[in-house]
Amino acid sequence: MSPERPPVGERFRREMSGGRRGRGDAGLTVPPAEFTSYYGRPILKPPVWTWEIAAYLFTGGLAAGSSLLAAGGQLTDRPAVRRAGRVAALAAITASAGLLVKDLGRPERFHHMLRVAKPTSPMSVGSWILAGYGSAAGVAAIAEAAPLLPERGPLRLARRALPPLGRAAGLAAALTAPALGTYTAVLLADTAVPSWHEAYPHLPLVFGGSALASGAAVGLIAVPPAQAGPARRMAVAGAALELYGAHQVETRLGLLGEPYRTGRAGRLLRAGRTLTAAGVAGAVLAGRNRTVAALSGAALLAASLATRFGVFHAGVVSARDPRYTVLPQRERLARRRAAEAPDG
Amino acid sequence: MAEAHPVGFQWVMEARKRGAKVFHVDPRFTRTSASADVYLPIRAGTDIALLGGVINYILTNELDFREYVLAYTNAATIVSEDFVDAEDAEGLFSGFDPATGSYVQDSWQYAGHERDSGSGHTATARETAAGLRHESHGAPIAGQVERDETLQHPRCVYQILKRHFARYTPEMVQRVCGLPPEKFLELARAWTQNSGRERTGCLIYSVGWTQHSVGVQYIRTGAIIQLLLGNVGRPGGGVLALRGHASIQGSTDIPTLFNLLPGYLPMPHHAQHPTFDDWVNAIRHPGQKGFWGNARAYAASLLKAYWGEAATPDNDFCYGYLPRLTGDHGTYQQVLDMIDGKIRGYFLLGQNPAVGSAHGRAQRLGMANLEWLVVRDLFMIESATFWQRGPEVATGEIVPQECRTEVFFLPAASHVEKEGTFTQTQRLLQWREKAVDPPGDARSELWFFYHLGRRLREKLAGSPLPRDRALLDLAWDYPTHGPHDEPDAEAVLREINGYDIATGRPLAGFAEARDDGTTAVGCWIYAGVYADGVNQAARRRPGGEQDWVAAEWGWAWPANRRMLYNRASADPQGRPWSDRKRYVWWDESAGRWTGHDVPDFEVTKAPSYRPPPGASGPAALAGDDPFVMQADGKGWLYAPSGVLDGPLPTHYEPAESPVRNPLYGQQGNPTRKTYRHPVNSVNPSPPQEHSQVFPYVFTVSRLTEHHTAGGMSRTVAPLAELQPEMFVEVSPELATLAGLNHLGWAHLVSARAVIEAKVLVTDRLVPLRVDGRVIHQLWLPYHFGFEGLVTGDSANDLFGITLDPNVLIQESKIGTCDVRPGRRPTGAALGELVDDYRRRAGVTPGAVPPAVTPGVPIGPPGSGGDGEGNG
Amino acid sequence: MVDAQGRPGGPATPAAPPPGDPAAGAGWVDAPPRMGFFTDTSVCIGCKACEVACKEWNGVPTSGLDLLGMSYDNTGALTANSWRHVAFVEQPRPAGHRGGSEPTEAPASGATEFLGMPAAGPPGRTGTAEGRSDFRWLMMSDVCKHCTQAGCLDVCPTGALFRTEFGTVVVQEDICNGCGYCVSACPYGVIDRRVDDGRVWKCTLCYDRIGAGLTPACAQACPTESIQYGPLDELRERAAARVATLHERGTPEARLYGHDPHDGVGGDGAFFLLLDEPEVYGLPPDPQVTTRDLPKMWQRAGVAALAMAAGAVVAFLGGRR
Amino acid sequence: MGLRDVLLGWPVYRQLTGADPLGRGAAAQSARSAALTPRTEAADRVARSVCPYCAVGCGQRVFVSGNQVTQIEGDPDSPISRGRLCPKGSASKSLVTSPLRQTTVRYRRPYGTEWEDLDLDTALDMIADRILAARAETWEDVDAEGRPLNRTLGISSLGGATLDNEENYLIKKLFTAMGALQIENQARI
Repeated sequence: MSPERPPVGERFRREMSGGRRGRGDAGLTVPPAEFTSYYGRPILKPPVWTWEIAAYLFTGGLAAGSSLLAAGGQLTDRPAVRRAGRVAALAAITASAGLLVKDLGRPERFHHMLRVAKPTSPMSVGSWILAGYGSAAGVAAIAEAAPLLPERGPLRLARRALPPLGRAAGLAAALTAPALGTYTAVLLADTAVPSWHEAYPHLPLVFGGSALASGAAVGLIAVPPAQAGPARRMAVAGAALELYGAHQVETRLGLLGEPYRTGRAGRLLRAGRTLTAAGVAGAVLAGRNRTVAALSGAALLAASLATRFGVFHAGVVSARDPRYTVLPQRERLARRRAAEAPDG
Repeated sequence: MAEAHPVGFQWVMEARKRGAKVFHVDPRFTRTSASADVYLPIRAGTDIALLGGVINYILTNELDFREYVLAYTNAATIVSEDFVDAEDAEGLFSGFDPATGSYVQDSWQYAGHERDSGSGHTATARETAAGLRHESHGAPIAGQVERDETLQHPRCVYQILKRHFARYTPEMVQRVCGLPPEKFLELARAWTQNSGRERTGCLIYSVGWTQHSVGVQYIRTGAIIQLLLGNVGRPGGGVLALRGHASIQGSTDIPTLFNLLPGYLPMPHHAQHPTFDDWVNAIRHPGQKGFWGNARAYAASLLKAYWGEAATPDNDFCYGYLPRLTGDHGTYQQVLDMIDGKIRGYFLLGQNPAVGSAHGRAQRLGMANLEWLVVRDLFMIESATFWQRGPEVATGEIVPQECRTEVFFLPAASHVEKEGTFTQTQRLLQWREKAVDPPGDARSELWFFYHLGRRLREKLAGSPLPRDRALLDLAWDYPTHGPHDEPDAEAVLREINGYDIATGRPLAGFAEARDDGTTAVGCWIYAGVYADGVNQAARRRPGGEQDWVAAEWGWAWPANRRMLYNRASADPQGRPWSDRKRYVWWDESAGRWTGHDVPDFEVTKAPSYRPPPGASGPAALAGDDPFVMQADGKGWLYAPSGVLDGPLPTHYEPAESPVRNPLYGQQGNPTRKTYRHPVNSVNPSPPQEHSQVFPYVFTVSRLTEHHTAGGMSRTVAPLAELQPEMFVEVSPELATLAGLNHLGWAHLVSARAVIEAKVLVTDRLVPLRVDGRVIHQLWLPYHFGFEGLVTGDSANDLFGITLDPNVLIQESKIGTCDVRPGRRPTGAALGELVDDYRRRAGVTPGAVPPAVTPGVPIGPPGSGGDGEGNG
Repeated sequence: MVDAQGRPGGPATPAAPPPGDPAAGAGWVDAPPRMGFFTDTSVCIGCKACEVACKEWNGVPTSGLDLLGMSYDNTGALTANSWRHVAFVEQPRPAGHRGGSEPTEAPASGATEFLGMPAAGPPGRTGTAEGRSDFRWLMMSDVCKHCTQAGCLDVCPTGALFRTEFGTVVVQEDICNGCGYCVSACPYGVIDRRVDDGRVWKCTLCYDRIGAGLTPACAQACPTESIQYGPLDELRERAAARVATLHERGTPEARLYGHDPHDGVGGDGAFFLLLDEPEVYGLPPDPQVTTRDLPKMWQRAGVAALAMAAGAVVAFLGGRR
Repeated sequence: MGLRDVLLGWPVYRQLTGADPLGRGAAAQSARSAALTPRTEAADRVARSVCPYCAVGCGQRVFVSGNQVTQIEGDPDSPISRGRLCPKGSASKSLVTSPLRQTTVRYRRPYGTEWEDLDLDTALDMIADRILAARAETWEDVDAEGRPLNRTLGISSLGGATLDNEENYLIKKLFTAMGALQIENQARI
């Protein structure tokens, strides 16, 4: 017996508070069939992931966006942009690693992630991406420290070798960044969580856009407005992708879009949208003002954070209420049976 | 059965797979109901009305298995013309003695045997729970009787039976039990259609039948049906008792019971059995048929096993050493005596009366008023900690600093830490091997009692007192082994089996027991378990390597016979009734009985054998008398003797019932055993006033997940979590009526106690419409107490003490109560609540409702009897 | 609509191992026959011997002491601490699911019905013994399904979850690092993380026992053979025969669940005979392994990644300096 | 363990070189999993026993390592139970190995408020003394009419239905010899 463990019923009652005697979604084209659940209990296990994973969705995206920003700066010779991007990327990816390890049930076994390489597991793929990207982003960021190294002595060589290494690493990071920024959408979608899984065509856009926007935000905040033109444009592009994707998620999933529109997830996603709009507007209209630019950047970061948490919570809600499991599956069954019927 | 004996239930499921139809009768829909074909919700305490309805259905439609009934039962026997049936006297049979509340049975006898029956007045029989003796054999009566083979004689058993149950119609069953007639008829039809030459049906019961003030008669009613349908002594038939403890059968065979000695020999009574001869002659009826006729050999051999060399024919085998009964010394009498300060010391051996016995408060108050208490158990049970943590400590009725009881808790060895035999529910003895040593101070009972006896004898050595002779002369030298000097269980089993004293050869069977002091037999019905010096109970030939009777797995008493009275599986001529129901039959060419089982018959006695005039004992059994332990060789539809509350079962309402008996003026069993003691109150029942103060019926039983008083399940984590809290099941209608909420609290009140429980509202309980009224029934598990991993109030606290007259088993399957939402009061307020209910119900503590319902005429008790109860 | 890419369940995607022989698809050469459970709920008596026998053998800790009020179910669900779970469903009516065409006394709303739960009122509906004569008490011992296409196994990043030579799906307690991915990937809600341990746990089909030719603890204990263990092919035949028998004997509602190799998970290694719709027992009506859509997910992610890269390129090249 | 062994033991290497390229089966199996055997196979001995709960009498096999019960399960040979057990029978190992079991003598003196420890031998001796005292104080030789009684009503006992026949036999024999007849068990209840 372990007294510190909450009694089993506590757990269920908590989970059941998500479920309720609700009506079916009015937006459904077919009236929902009545069904009997098992005491309103969830059929699925709600994700055991906690806030760390939602936060990682943000930091991973931030890292990816930042690396793209840095590479752009590197290639278009905007050192401030490059520097900000590289540093932000390293910070974000370090935070990501910390969050991921912290969320493990057995953190000391984090290295088991590289025990196998499984294409069927987005988390395995992600781990290898993370390993590759992380090394590159790390080297790129460290290269920014080259000017600080002494011009004489044993570190002299490093001072000289780092910038080209950093350039290569920066490009490598940028090449893997889009994968890092979007694989997390697959990570969520490749589950039995109804609202995540059904959103798989759209979630990558949301996450990619959000990553881009948060990278742009780094530029808005850390780069003098004179060099921040690309960041502003990146913000627009990211926001567009994100808002389009989110719109699809909320409107194309039928009943399973409901968790994205209601409750905490709905509030977070609405807040994300508002902040995105505000951030983009600020950046585009008054981005040459350093303060406004920084505020816009902050808004975009907050928007990305809110969006990630919103998506995360929507999935949890959909897993907790048996309606979201049963009704779409019943409809799928009905369609299949209709298709199999002799008269077609 | 699925609920309390799941592994046994596999055989019911097996039968269902082969097309058997299963009916389940229970006040509440259980796991058994869920697996049955038909479920019949019944008002608790009305089974005799239901079964009586089936008897009426059989007799009215002449659906009995006539050939079987005529040959093997006493249907044709003529009963005394003095007999007056309960049907003709408002529910009382002839011979009722209001002074003792018991019957004089002379008028119940077979015609011509009214005076020599030897049964007579039953007041003493009731006090000594004499009915228990008949577990192995019938009551003593004369063997030769008058018969009418046409069954037309108005006083033949068949006609009496028919008249007795004539009013138990489907409509009456509905009025009494609350069962719709079509459901009843479905049962009656299926039962009768599934019986006869080609088919058999079986009847299974458990303490849902025994724990009633009319419990023995429930089983009698079932037995009458099975005899009428030819379902006794045949494969797939029978009246099967599911017992609830690993060796509860064994503890009756080798009794730790006040009124019995091993093998169902009665404990002697001071007035009835002053001498050895008186005792033996009272056990068997002179001139009776059957094997019980050899009782003298069993008795003498037991005393030889007890007192060894000191027991000689000259001193009546130390018969004088046996303590004598003077009346009721049963467990409930003991508890009341404890409260009254009459008992000094109490041993509890793997039993937890503070939770498991009726009227828990009385149990705990009794234990708090001892000088010393020895508790031997695996766990710290409620009966060991009542002085510290019991509910009476909370109410201030027991104050630890003022409670004088000295308590010894001695840890016991578990079933894997000792070797020995259990006797399971079908009389099968199975030997257990020891797996490990018991931990710490834990010891077996064998160790404890052997060494306690050794020490007592050491302390008394040289004592000149006559009272100490029985201890000092006791044969008490068992070999021991191991570091703790554990007695050798196999040596004890050998003594139980019995042996020839001169040679030490273990007896092969009870037929070898002698009454001349040359054999010692610890329990005659177990003779043969150590035949050939081999522990037959340890046999474990795999079931898959044997036929379906599996005679080489363990050992069943008597004589390794797996089915009793199996001579009845063949027709009077010894041929199987049908090919698909063949079991034991007469092999003409070999001149012996043969079959799948050990024949329950003298193996070379031909079906055509007829006893010479004047024969007695086994020799008096004819070749077609299959009931070899019955005094007339017949199955008893009508019991002229041996059952104290009537020769035929009769529906009486439980001691506490919200319903007036629809069948008779007599409300309850007139012979039920009651106790006038201030601690014991009985809720009023109609026609008494104020019965509506306790408007609901409650019943208790087991859950699959727990065991009895919880000592072996509430202490075990993987079981405790499966049913983690005390609860009460109520129907949605009652929940609405009483304002109860699902998973909310409720408390239940009787004239004895108030307990609380969580509410489970469930459709598995239904209100029943009975005689124009709606009766609500509640159900509670009785497993909970205040110790262990999971705790709760004890359901048995609600019950009072009223007993069945035959075996002194308490009525703890039904009582009346009130139920209220919310938790019960605590402290002094708790007692006040119960007091208030008693006041409103007009209950005076210690007062007992009249045995005979006012207005019911009482005929003359008749003559005879032992007279003792008349004083 | 709900499933924009909705398609009738067809054969497994080519990338998946051949149905029915998952062990061979997982690198086992000369694997023994695939072993599984057939749980026949029509003979389940709800005794919970399976729950206890499993715990005793596998050393599974208790789930906690809490009266749930879900009939006699006080463990609630399959969890890390209950690898067998007996569901109890008290039904005052014969069937749980009603199509729109059937006449029904119940309101036709999309309501989640709380059996026996403290909801708007007590669950009684009819009020008399007669009205409840069609009462049923369903019991069902649930367990990990050991899917042919197991989502948990597919997504496990450490290889802690693996396919054994018997075709079963087992968590290796020495490998699992508690990432929790499998928990969300299971379409049945089976696998679960143990709170004070951090790793995930579920039925192993007694991998240690069956390796030695023994029967899994739950099946060995089951008093009524509700839980049957054996080669999956044999079990499927037995189950089909049992359904036919039940249909003959007037139980038309008997149906198999998880037996079909062409269902969304390629068939279950542990399948069931049910007497009502799956969701009544807390089972999903049409589970699909999530990785079935994985190729399309990567495709969409690729598109998004390209869009992302393009966005960045445009941002830097598309504007004035 | 050399680098070579580490590499060979690395599932990714096995994925690349073996029949399980996706790392879902053979390649992912750990050394521990590969070496698993049921603990019953390692038992020193197996005692054939009978379930201690109800009276169906199901066969049990008790597996022992050292002096420790490691598993109790149904005995497939039993024609009664065919290897099956109910939840209670299945919990037998937890019953006999329960940490809640009392394994030492506990003593509560008259008017005491707490349990105390007591030596088993002393306890046995004290109980014997109390029996003799109770017997002496409550002994009845004869009834009012001089007929023998030979008994004490000062001592009671309850229990036996969970005990062995051999134990019940000794209990009844000893109590009867000491003149104590108020002996009862669950069969009365």
